[in-house]
Amino acid sequence: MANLRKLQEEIVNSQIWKSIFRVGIPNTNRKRVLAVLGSLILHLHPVKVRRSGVRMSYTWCMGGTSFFLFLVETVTGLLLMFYYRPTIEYAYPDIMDLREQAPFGIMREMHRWGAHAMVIAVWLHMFRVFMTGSYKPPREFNWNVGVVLLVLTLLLSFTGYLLPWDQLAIWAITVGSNMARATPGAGNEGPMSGLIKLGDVRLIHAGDDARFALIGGRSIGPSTLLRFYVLHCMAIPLAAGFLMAIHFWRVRKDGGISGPM
Amino acid sequence: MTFIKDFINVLSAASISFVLLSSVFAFIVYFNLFDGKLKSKIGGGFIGFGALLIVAGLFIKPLLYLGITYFLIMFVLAHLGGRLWDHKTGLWMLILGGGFFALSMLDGNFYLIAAKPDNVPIAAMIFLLGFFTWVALRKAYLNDRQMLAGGIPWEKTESDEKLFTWPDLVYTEMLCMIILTIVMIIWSVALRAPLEEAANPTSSPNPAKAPWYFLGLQEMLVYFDPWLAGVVLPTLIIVGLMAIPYIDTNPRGNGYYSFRERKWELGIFLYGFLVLWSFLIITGTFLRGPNWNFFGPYEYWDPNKLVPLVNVDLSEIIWVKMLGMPLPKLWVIREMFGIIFVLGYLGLPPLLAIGPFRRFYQKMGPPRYYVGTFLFLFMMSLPIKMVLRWLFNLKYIVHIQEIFFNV
Amino acid sequence: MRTGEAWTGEARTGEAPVLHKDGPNSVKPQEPIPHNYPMPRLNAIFAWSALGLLFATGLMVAYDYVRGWKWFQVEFLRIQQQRIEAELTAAQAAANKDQLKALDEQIDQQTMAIAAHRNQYLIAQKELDRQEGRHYAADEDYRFAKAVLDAKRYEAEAANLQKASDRAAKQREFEAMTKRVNDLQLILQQVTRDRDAAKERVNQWLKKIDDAEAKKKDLNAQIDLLTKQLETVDLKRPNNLLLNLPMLDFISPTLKIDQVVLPDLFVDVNYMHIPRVDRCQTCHRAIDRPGFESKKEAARLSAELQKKLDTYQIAAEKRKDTEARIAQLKRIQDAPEDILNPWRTHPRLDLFVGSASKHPLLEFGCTSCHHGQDRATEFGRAGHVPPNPKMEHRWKGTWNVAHRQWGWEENEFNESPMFPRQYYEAGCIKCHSNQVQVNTETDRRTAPGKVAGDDVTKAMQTVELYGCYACHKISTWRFTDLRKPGPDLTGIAEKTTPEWAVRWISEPHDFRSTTRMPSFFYQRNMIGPYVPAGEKAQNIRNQNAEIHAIVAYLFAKSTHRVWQAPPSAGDAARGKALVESVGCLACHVQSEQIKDEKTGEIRLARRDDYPLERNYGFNFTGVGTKTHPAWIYNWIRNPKAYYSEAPMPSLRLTDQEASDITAYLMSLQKPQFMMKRVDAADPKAVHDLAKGYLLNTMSDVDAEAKLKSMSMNDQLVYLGQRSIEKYGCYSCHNIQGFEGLKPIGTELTIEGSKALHLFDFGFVHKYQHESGKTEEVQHNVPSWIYNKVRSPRVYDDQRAKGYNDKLKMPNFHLSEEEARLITMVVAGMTKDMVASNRVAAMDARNRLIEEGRKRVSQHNCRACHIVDGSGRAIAALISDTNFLPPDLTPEGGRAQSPFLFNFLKDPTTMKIRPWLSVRMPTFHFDDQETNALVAYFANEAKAPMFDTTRVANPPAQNIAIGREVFTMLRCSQCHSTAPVNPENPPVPDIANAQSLAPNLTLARVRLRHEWIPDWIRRPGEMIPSTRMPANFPHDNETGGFKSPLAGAIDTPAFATQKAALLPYFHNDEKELRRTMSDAVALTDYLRDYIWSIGIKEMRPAGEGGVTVTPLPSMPAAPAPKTGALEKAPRPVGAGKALPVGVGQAPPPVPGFRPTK
Amino acid sequence: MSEEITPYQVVPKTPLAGSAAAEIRDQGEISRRSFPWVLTIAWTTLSAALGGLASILGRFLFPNVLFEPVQKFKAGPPGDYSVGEVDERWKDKYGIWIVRNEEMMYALITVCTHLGCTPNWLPSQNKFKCPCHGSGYYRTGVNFEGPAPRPLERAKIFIDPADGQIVVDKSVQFHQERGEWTNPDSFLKV
Repeated sequence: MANLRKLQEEIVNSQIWKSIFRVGIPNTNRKRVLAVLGSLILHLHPVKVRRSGVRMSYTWCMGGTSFFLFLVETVTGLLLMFYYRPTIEYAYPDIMDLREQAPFGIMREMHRWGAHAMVIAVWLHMFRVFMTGSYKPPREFNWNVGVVLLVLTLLLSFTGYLLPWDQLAIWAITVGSNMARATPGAGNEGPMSGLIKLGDVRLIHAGDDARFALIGGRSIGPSTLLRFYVLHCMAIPLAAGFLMAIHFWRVRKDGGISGPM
Repeated sequence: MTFIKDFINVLSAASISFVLLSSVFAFIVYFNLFDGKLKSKIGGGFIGFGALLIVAGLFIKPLLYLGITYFLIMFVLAHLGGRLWDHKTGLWMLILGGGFFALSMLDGNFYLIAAKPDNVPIAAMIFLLGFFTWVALRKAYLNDRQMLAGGIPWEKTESDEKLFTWPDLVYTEMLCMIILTIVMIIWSVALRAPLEEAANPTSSPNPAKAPWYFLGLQEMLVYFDPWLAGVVLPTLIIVGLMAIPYIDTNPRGNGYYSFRERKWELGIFLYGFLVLWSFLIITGTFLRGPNWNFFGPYEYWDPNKLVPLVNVDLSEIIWVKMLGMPLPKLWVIREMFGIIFVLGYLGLPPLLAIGPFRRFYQKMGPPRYYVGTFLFLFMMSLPIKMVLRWLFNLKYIVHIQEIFFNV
Repeated sequence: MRTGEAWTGEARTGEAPVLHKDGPNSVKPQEPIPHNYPMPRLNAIFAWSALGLLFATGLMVAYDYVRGWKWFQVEFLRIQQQRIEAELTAAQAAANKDQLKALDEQIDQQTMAIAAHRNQYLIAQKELDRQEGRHYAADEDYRFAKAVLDAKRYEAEAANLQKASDRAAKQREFEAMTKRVNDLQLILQQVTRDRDAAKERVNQWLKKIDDAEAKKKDLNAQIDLLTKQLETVDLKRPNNLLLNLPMLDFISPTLKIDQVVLPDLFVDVNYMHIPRVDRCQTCHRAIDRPGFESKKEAARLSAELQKKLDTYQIAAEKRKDTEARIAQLKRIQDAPEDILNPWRTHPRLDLFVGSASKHPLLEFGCTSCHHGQDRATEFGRAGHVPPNPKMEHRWKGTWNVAHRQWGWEENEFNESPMFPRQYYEAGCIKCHSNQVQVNTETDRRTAPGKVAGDDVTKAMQTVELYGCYACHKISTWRFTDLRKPGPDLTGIAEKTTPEWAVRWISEPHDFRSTTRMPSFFYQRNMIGPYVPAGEKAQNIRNQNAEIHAIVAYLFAKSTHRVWQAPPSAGDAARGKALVESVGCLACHVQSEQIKDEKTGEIRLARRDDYPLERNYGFNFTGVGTKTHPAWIYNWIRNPKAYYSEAPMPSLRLTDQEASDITAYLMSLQKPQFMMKRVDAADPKAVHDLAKGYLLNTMSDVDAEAKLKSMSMNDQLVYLGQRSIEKYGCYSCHNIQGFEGLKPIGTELTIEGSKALHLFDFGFVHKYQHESGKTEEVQHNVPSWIYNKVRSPRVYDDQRAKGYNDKLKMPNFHLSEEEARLITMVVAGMTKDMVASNRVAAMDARNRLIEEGRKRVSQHNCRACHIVDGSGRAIAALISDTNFLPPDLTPEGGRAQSPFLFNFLKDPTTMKIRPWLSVRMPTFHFDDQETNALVAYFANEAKAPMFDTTRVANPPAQNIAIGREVFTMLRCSQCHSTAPVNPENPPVPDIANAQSLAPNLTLARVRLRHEWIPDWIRRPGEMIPSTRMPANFPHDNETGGFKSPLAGAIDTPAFATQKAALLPYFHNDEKELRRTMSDAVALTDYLRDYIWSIGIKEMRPAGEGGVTVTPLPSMPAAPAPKTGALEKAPRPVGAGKALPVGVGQAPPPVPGFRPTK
Repeated sequence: MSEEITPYQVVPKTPLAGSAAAEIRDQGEISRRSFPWVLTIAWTTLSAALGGLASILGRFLFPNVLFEPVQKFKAGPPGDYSVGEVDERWKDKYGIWIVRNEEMMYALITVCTHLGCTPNWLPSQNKFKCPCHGSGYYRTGVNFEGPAPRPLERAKIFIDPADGQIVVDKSVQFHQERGEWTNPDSFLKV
């Protein structure tokens, strides 16, 4: 008993421990402050937070959940890239092999369900923020950043939807991407775009309209797969990561987690 | 048993359930505004509406169902009164709903759809939304009562209570992470991610659905052309969301749950978010079957089901049906009425500014007012078009295929 | 009291702060601070959630570790373990204790001996060590020097090349080095010799011990091997446990997934074809390992192998292995429990999966033939399909390896489910679709009983016979450019009467129980149990109307050539005799009565009572009722005159024979058929149906007007045309006005790949088949097809369809077996692709062979002949094998191509077996077709197409020797050598059947030069059923042949011959004896003799057989004004020619009244 | 709405220590400031769980099946190989030299034991020479020059009883320095 306590002391006071956790057990206010200030991850937080900000019943913890799910997606997604090739001949068999033989192919399940959960979490987050009117000054800008993040989340999920390259995937994307066809003035079936002509050559056609730009072809095909893969694994995550940094920083600068102004 | 199922099948038909939800929605949300007098007055209005439905129902069966349910709900709500908010009644109703959902799982057809791995999260979302709406409104209600009694909202009381991030916040966060991880793992073990046969460009599955979070849009596509439902409206949704902080200048209700202080914002937002977005997603997921036909929750998705989907344009209604003459060749003339209608609709804001919305106009000032009402009108165009479709099979108000311009 | 803290975790406020006092054993003062949630509670939650996380992690690991396939591997290991343990105990029991003991003693003694002379031994040992040292050094010197030498050589060369100043020096160095290396080599060799000597000395001591050790090793080899195997198999051994531990099972697990990658047998992922990755053997562990057969299989195999052993079909060096294998199979049969799937060996390792087979596992995998999901590693996902409902129910049982319940459920996402057991051979079609015969003749020779490939071969033959290809386009080589299966109807009026035709169409089976003409009318979806009464009545009226309409159309459009009547009234009795003797019955069956083998009572015949070949021609039953003498007479004399595509050949009947046969056939009457009541077409039905068609193109008013303008008969004819279109009669029959229309049915070329959801199962799960049997429809493609062909209209049950929308496929009344075969073909027609190198029989030779085979099956040669190993249906009718048509298996190697060509075109050019009463008919082959057949025979025997041996002239002395041998072997007992007229040789004494043999003077123009001696040596092997005696029995020692004359030549019996022969051997008796014992030499001499007496030429093919051309066509009789049936019958005098036209009834049959 | 409403006001700023009190009360029951069992358990289990997750990531890196070219192949009957020749026909496809001398055949794996380059067979100098660092091997595969630490490896080679063809199995390798070349599977008596 006592020895255990001694051991604990030993560890906590050892140089190694101290070198990592600058302060010992933060049991004095000063240490508590240092604990937060002294760590890269924690210092996103202010030293002190408004009580309601800690309260589940108030925040529903949805923002944090979204962020955590983003991390989950990053890790599992990264692992999946080991066993996945974004080409029309191998995409499907590779996914199949994740189920049939790959060790811990369950990562795919986690990735997919995580994606669904993230979309929901982000919505609820927005819902809550609106219900507490937390978009009002001085938080207008952060609300906008949030909206963009919401859109990015949807795009992430959308681009990822194609990658298994099964019937579910391509038809969902076909239906989803066909809307771009109707972009006014930019899609080959959009209003007015029929009027954009050179002589009697239509300038906007299936080969060069908004949808083409999105899927890199007249119909879903190899280039779509590759494009979505790149968007899904590089472009959007980077953008989202960057905006998240801003988002968090602003949360703190704008007076902590919501709360009355 | 089967009667209940049929009842629900009919009731959940997009047209009925949508009208029901929209009307009852107002009642539920604005409930905590009512003091006795107002309640009786408005309640009377609602009852009148219900009676109307019943009468119509004598001729059209679905409407009868609608009317009956409508009355039931009204009765329940009126009876519950404020207890919906200040006691856990709402929660109980949710739990009951959950129980009913679980019970429905015994029905083969229901199970087939609801138990699809990809649909599970959406089912979960229904309840999360319900729960959080309730939480929010309840807290709003409590705060409002406090403020009515001259107090201050709960959040304010502790607004200057500060806690140390370490350990309080950090600790809670860690716990959340751990628990979430557990949830994710168990979910993944319990449900296999779906994998269908290899992509095949030549045979499309029936129904071919977009990812579930876009099913709202896909549902809109039934009523609007792609360029509106698929491009313009989504853009406006995003723009609208971003514009909110700049349009809504109401300084109160900032950082705490309150309803009284933000009736309009909340009303509109909830309607848009719950009814126009979430509800449409749920319909698109659970109630749209092969050939995008509508199926009640207990119906079998029969690919051979046939439903007449004949629609007419406004121009046809007016020129052919009313005036009994052929459609004019020139589209400007042909679509004259439609164009006038649309322009008229978009021209409403100034009229409203001097009319009912005068108060807003003065409070917000022209730019805010116009942007706001413009967005609002666009939002409302969806339900309006839906109702028009159901009532008159109206396809297009303006139909200029010459330039793909259809409204 | 504030509401709601119960549901939020907030603590109450407003309590006074209680400052904390240090405890006795506390270290630091804890500053009290406010908390939102009380710490202890958070700590508790933390502890619990941490536990939860740990649990979840474990759960994930378990989930990943427990995989379906592992159960099968564990179970298989258990089976192996039992095996090995049993064998091990047996081996230990058998081990020779005494011998081992003796050896041990030997070792001990020798060690003693060494110990006794220890120092000597040590000296030797030391010496050896020293020598080893020296050798090492010398060797090293040598190697290093050599390396230097290479370098020096290079320097010298380089210097030379660059004309360097010091190149002379370099050259010298190089030479010096060379010398040095040579010296070192000599030294090395010397040292090596010393070393070896030393070693030898040491070995003298050790030798005995080593030998003993070696012996012991041999004795224990078996046991050691088994113990080793046991180690790897026994899962309970700690190391196996360790290797299969959850997180460590990547190091080298004993439970692991096996796969084979097949780059040229593709999987189609719609966008492209990718290599197949089969993992079936992950669970089917023993599939390619002999020794895990089922008991039944083991019995079959051992019998088979034993047979091969006994018939010396196994090479001498392999015999031992084979015996071992048989022993193993015997063990399996005696084993306590039978091995079940999926742990069994593949039943035909000799053809599939086996490494030496034609389809080794590493090259062909499993799913390329069986279909199913490659890559899958779990039962359900692999696409297993239960062959029958019973099994399906078992499979659906919750997972239980012991009871082989797999929790199976149908997986609609699997695009190529496996073929159920009864359709396995459908998998062959993918690569063998351009073959008539999937397996080779040797396959069939070597394996007794059912041979892989026979099923699918027969299946394709069945599809051809029933003419499925006519209505359903099947664009594979096998089913293209085949003739229309049904007879030509452009001249139907010349052949029969409307009365008969109406009855025939409404139910062919009433007329002939074995006919292949399917029933189109009055089927289950028209009058079946599910059709409401009112509708049923209407349907009957409509169907009747359609039938009359079709007949009306056919007769209206028919030609009316006049056929000359038989010159003389024939004798039916003689006719019958002829029919039974000349070979008609090879393709035709005489009556539809048959005696049931089992019950022994007389019943109606079914098609499957006879081999396919005998169903080729129609059944004679009632032919007299169907047609009239003039037509029969002309038809049997020259079928081609009636229509050029007629499959019936000409038997070159004389006028008399023809008349006799006609008389006989006319005597085969079936009056009760014509008495069947048939109503006249209901005008309203006709009107309505016709109008229905008209409405497609015109308005109601116009349609009515048009119909008014038409007479009843015109309406009938119009409706007839439409109905023929509707039912696609023209797909099988030539009909005027329907030339070149595309067939009516769905194309079947890739039917097997059609997605399941595209098959309309209607509402059918269980149904009662026409035969009264209750059938269950499983939800898979083969089952759908099977029930479709069994009962084509069944999927209309309980459907409310318009009259013209109902299913139209006619009912062939297929037996279950026939249905199975047809299903096999249709299910096998998939869109799967394989690389061109995998497609069977694509080389030039095989193409020629297959083209020939296609014709063999088209012309039904197998009805009379055995062609590559199978056929001769006629054998069932001819008891005495001496009078059977010849076996053509070796024909290619036997007959010279020119002869074959002549003979096929015109069999009258040579009568080889004059004693046969069965006639080789004249087929009127054109040159191209004849060539195809000749090429086929030649190529199949790997014999040259054009051989010039006919002009070979043997030296006189060979002939002389040959003649002597000929007499000595008494060949003349059977073979006549008297010159004869090849077209009409004398018939030998039939009574003495033993003496029936071809006249040898015909050999030279007919037989191949190199074939004759070979044949004489081993007739039995070439044609098992031959009467030719084997004069040169097999010699099992040498594998050659014994000669009967070897000793005999010295017997007094042959004194004269010996005397005559000696001169040819320079009077050297030894030489003579040597030759006489040399089978090859003797047979060659015989050949030369036979060659010498042969005629040199034969008549080229004439037009072949008599031909009859129709008399000049008479003006077509006017088409009947009203319904064809209203005409009263007019008697027809037999014998005199009358224009046979519409409205002509057959001779009046007592009691027959044409219906009004 | 039976109960009456008691409006709350801003609570005067007091060191709000409600739950601290609770905490102390709780701890008052168990021996105060005693060793934090709960936390210790929590942390240990957590670290165990995290360890587990980490090792799962590790395991994830080792696939259960490989899509490498087959390790086992048929090399035709022994008659195809002439005595005293180093046969290179399988070098490109399977990375194997088949060497046949008077009394035996063996299969050498074409991987230099130094740093895994592929040596060349130089018939003129009758040796394998590695281009990377000049290691040289005799025809037997024994190294004699350059940095190569040990001889080339031999692959399992045997005759398929079914059809009398040579089978080479690269997955089984024999090292000379371990004295495995005496193993009957490492060569073929001819």
